[in-house]
Amino acid sequence: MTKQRRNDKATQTWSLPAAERLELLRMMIMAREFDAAMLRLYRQGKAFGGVYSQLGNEAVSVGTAYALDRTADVLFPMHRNIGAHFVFGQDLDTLMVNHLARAGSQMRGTDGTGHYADPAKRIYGNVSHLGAMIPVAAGFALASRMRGETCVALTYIGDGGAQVGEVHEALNFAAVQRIPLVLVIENNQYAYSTPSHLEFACEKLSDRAIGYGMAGVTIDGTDVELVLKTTQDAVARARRGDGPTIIETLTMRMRGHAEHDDFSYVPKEQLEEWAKKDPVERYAERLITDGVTTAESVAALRATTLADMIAAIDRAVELPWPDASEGFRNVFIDEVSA
Amino acid sequence: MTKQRRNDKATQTWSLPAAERLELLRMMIMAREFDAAMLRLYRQGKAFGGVYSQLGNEAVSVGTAYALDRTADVLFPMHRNIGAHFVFGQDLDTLMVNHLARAGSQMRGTDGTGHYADPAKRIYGNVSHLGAMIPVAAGFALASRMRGETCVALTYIGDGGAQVGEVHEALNFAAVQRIPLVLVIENNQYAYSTPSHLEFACEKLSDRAIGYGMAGVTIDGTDVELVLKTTQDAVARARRGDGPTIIETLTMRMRGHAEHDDFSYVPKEQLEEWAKKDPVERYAERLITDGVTTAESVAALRATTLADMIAAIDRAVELPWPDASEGFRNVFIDEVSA
Amino acid sequence: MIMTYLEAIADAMRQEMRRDPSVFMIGEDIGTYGGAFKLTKGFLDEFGPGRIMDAPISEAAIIGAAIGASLNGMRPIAEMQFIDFITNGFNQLVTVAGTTAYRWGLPVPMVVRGPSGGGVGGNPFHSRDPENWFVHATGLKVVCPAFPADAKGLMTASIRDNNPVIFFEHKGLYRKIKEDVPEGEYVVPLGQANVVRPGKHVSVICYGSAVHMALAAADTLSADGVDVEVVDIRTLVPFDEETVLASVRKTGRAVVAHEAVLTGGFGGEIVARITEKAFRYLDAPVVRVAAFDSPTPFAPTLEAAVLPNAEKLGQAIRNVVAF
Amino acid sequence: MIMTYLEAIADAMRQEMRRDPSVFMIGEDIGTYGGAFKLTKGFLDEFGPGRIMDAPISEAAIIGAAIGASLNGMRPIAEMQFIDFITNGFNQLVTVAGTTAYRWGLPVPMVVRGPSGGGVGGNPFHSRDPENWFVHATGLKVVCPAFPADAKGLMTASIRDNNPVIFFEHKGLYRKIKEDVPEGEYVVPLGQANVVRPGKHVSVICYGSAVHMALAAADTLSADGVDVEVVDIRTLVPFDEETVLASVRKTGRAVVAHEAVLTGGFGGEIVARITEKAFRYLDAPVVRVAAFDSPTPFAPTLEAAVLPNAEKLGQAIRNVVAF
Ligand SMILES: Cc1ncc(C[n+]2csc(CCOP(=O)(O)OP(=O)(O)O)c2C)c(N)n1
Ligand SMILES: Cc1ncc(C[n+]2csc(CCOP(=O)(O)OP(=O)(O)O)c2C)c(N)n1
Ligand SMILES: [Mg+2]
Ligand SMILES: [Mg+2]
Repeated sequence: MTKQRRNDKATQTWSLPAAERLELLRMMIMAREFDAAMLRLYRQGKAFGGVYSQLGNEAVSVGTAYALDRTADVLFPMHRNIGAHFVFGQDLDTLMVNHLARAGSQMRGTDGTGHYADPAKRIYGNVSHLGAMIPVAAGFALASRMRGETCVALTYIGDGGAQVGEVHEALNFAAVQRIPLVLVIENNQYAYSTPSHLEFACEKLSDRAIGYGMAGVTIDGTDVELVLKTTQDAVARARRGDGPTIIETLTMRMRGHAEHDDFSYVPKEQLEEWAKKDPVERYAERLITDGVTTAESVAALRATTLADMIAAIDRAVELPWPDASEGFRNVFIDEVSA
Repeated sequence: MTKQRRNDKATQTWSLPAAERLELLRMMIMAREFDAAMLRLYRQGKAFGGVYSQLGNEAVSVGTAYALDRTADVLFPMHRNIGAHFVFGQDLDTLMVNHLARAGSQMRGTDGTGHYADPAKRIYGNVSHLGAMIPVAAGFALASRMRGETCVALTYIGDGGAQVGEVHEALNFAAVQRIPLVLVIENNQYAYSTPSHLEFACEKLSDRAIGYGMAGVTIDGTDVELVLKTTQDAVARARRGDGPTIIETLTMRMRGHAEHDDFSYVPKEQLEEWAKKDPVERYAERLITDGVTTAESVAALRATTLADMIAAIDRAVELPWPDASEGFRNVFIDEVSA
Repeated sequence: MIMTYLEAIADAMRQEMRRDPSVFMIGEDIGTYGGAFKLTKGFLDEFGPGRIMDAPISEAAIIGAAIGASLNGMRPIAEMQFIDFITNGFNQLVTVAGTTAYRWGLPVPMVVRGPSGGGVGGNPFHSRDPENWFVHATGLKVVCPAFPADAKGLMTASIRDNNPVIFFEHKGLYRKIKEDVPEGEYVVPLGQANVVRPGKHVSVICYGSAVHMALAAADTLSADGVDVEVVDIRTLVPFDEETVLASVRKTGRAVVAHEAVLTGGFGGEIVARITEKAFRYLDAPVVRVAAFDSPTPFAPTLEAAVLPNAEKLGQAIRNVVAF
Repeated sequence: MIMTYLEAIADAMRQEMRRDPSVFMIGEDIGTYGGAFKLTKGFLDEFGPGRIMDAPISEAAIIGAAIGASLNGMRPIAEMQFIDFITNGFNQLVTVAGTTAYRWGLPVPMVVRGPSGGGVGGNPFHSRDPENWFVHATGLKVVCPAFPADAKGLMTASIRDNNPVIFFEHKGLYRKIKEDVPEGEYVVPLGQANVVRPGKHVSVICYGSAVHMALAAADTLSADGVDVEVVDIRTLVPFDEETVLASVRKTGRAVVAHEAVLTGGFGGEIVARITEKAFRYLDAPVVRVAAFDSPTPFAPTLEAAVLPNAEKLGQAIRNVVAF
């Protein structure tokens, strides 16, 4: 059950410099090729832990993060937001080492995938428990405000995860305190195998905003410029002190929940329909049509990006696992600093 | 901050037999005089545990419960819903013994106040943790449906308790499964000392219904006939299989959170304003004006009701505490019955 | 019939669902998908969506709905996709389910079940062994089977029990071990420990994955002439103190083992009961083997280091025997 | 200065808030109302609503916001109106706060605090002593003061600690005991047990309200010539094993006492450590005194029956001494 609603007005009266448009494309291609490289690793039997594709979600993770100020705002990404890490300037090798939990990972092997935190890059990863980091993101932004700084916290949740009680508590709290929080609800039609109509019965997940007294909007999540513009509006609202926003992005999860899942429960036609709206292909075509780039440049960019990804993964995967002694460290931070 | 919205249309095109109107009044007077009797007990220093007044909420607890079928539906009351117990035919002595946790209480002294369950009366009391019984009420109604029966579950939450995560999970689940559930959000302006604007930032708490895809309405909670009519609509909707409803009732908590609380944080004018809308006084006047009863009858009813309450309380409070051995029983139900 | 632990659990649930129309299941992705571990594969086809309910990602609603249904004549089985997510439904289980019999005298026949445990690269959020939280909550029965046949028999007993039961399925055992499992109705009553290996010199009191560590350690030690008795307690609540004490009184030495982190775990409870009630029989201190007090880490090097295993347990047994 | 336990806690928080602008409070009804127990009376006036935040009834949001703020340079103190309601914020504390240092190597300096314990007619939902859940969660420090001065000193240390601390304030002690509390800055480091009454014949290892039961029992027993040593462990995590073991090695006998329900409680942990590490010194079994394994009932007859008290503890001490 695809609940499709478009709102392209925003993009029509708004224009973006060519360099920025190219950058958006580049980031989306990075996100896309990251998946391709991880899939290769999975097929080689070298991946350890879940491999969560963001195929179809590139415009959301890139467009939302791009609206932030990387030096002042803060990103709390979820499991299908690798594009956001790239936008926030995460170094490829650092990302891979963290992701694959090898020696040198910021998590020292205690965890892997996108769960790492890199305070210098203003990235705080998720935990597996869906929704658990939304109150944390709210508290982070609140702390900045207490010091008179402005920091917008941007985070994500799925169409399934949005049903977790903590999401409600966090949104309500953020609305009451007018915390500069932007929650992107990535409605990709499925939560693992569960279709949206078994997750919620409302028309739009952004309608939850009404019940919190915050702004809410549902948009096509395959249009990166629309995503960017919508998020910029939400970020501006947050910065003005007008409180949080829910942005529901409509996309399709184009692969299984993780690579072990053959997603045979998804009707083929649904995938075919959404394939026509591929966010990366479409944006590339648009930039070519607009004369911002050429088919050749795009192809070249893809090839080098994929090569970079594979090289970084191969470097990371060849690193040793962290030393066993790391398992016994840091249960507590020992220094008393206050 | 009083968020007052009236919708009196319903009552205008709807009329209730005199006998039923009198019964509503009688139930509200019972609820009112129960409070008076408990307050007396408290002042005598004989109350043990919190004494939670429902002064100002009588029309809600009576009007909502009155819309149910006592033989088929189920009531999950909260701490300010004594009126609903009366509507469900709870015997005065049983109620008092349970309430005061004396020997003979259905809870055997393990708990007190309105927390008891009386399956024969189809009443399942609350636990202290706010919101915790809403998923339980939903599951109860669901079980009936699984057997092909129709049972509407009616329960309550406050303007504060509505912020608990479990409320969100339960409402969403009930909406997805179209469970015959009616949730009455008793917005009495305060949650303990916390005014509504620190609990939520939305205009109406019933607007949360939009975000679940269920029906929602906000009404004057001091008009018992309006409450009844609105709940009847919700119950009918639930029975038709059209899913749950949120009914937000606007009232004022006319006393402290419990009797230990002097509620000095509530502006005097706010109390005075709401005193004019006293649900019991106004309904009595209306019935007198409509010729359904007389001032003398009402005064007599009040006096006998209060006397009954006091007598029942006095009987209960003179009973011994349950035997200590009860503390060691029933942690588990021992019989395996399946 | 030879079955895996996973198949045995599914078998018990399938049989109980066929036998008793009041039994139903609720959880995430248990229907069309057949569960994250494919444990309920085929259930939707057989029982239909009315009895195999795919729920939203709402552990509190899942457990709460199960409580409500159980108060209204049903016998729900609520699945946590991973038992770790019980932290999101903790209040329902502990505050509501675990206190209802005591307060209301009403049965709450329901099972909350799901995969627990580490050793499979699950990360800190898919590896917990939190059983002692529920032991210490009052009013909840706590079951931790180690073998396929027990898993079937205990699941059957759990579904038929009139109290809320939390049933821990060690995910590392799901497909690791097979054994002959009685066909048809098979009940292992809750509250009976099992001496899975009789021995003379020392008792290992354990449950879940630790039983397999104990059996492996016992095999190794037998080569050195150390005869280890392994007591699988199977259910933590109710706890079969008598079988444990009888074993310790016989051997005079005990090692307590579980995969859960050491501190504050159920191992302490077992040691305390042995110390209090078999003190005169003890020839050596009772020693515990358990996970290091940390979250369960992701990288295999770290995970192997912090979790207990047969070697660490074997060493502890040697020390106790040598005392 | 003579202070109640409640005043001492307030004093520590007030001083830390004056000293360090990164300390703030969040909770329900803590501002205008001054808290359900009036513990934060006057705080709103002194520190303003920016630092004394009245939150919606959302324990998960309260704890989660505290975690986020602590990751961003603040030192939040989150109040649970009653510690029982932690079950609603359990996931935040256990899954997020308790694992962050391990995963990210980042400090999470925050305190979750609130009234715990029974004996005051609180009912099953306002009386829990759930400290061992958090001991067994990893990554959380667990503090249970018994005296006003300790409450102040341990609260100061908790606020300054770089780890998440859960601070149990026994509500029965809030106004029951007064003592001289050091004025100004006063720190009792976490992880140091305290021998509150030296004695020769038997050690009572305890914390929180049980310390007062132990002292009363010791007074009674001293009339009979039994000289009881009382060790108040004060913090469960970190646990001062050395002081406990030294006491038991000296007396050769131990009774472990807490108000929390017996089974699965921290008492088992203490017994296990004593048994493992002071076995050769033990002249008698270590015995536990704790609440009966039930919810805490409401009626005074029942509550008094299920909770431990000085008499029950005294009898257990006599038994151990007579062994
Ligand atoms: C609280 C909680 N319950 C269950 C899970 C198991 N789980 C992990 S991902 C997932 C599906 C998530 O779906 P959605 O939120 O729509 O995000 P998507 O994967 O589609 O991006 C589930 C059920 C979890 N991680 N946390
Ligand atoms: C989960 C939870 N948190 C905190 C409390 C403490 N508490 C009891 S009643 C109350 C205020 C309730 O306000 P509201 O929901 O508006 O109901 P009202 O009393 O106004 O009818 C609070 C905070 C609780 N019982 N449960
Ligand atoms: Mg999804
Ligand atoms: Mg209220």
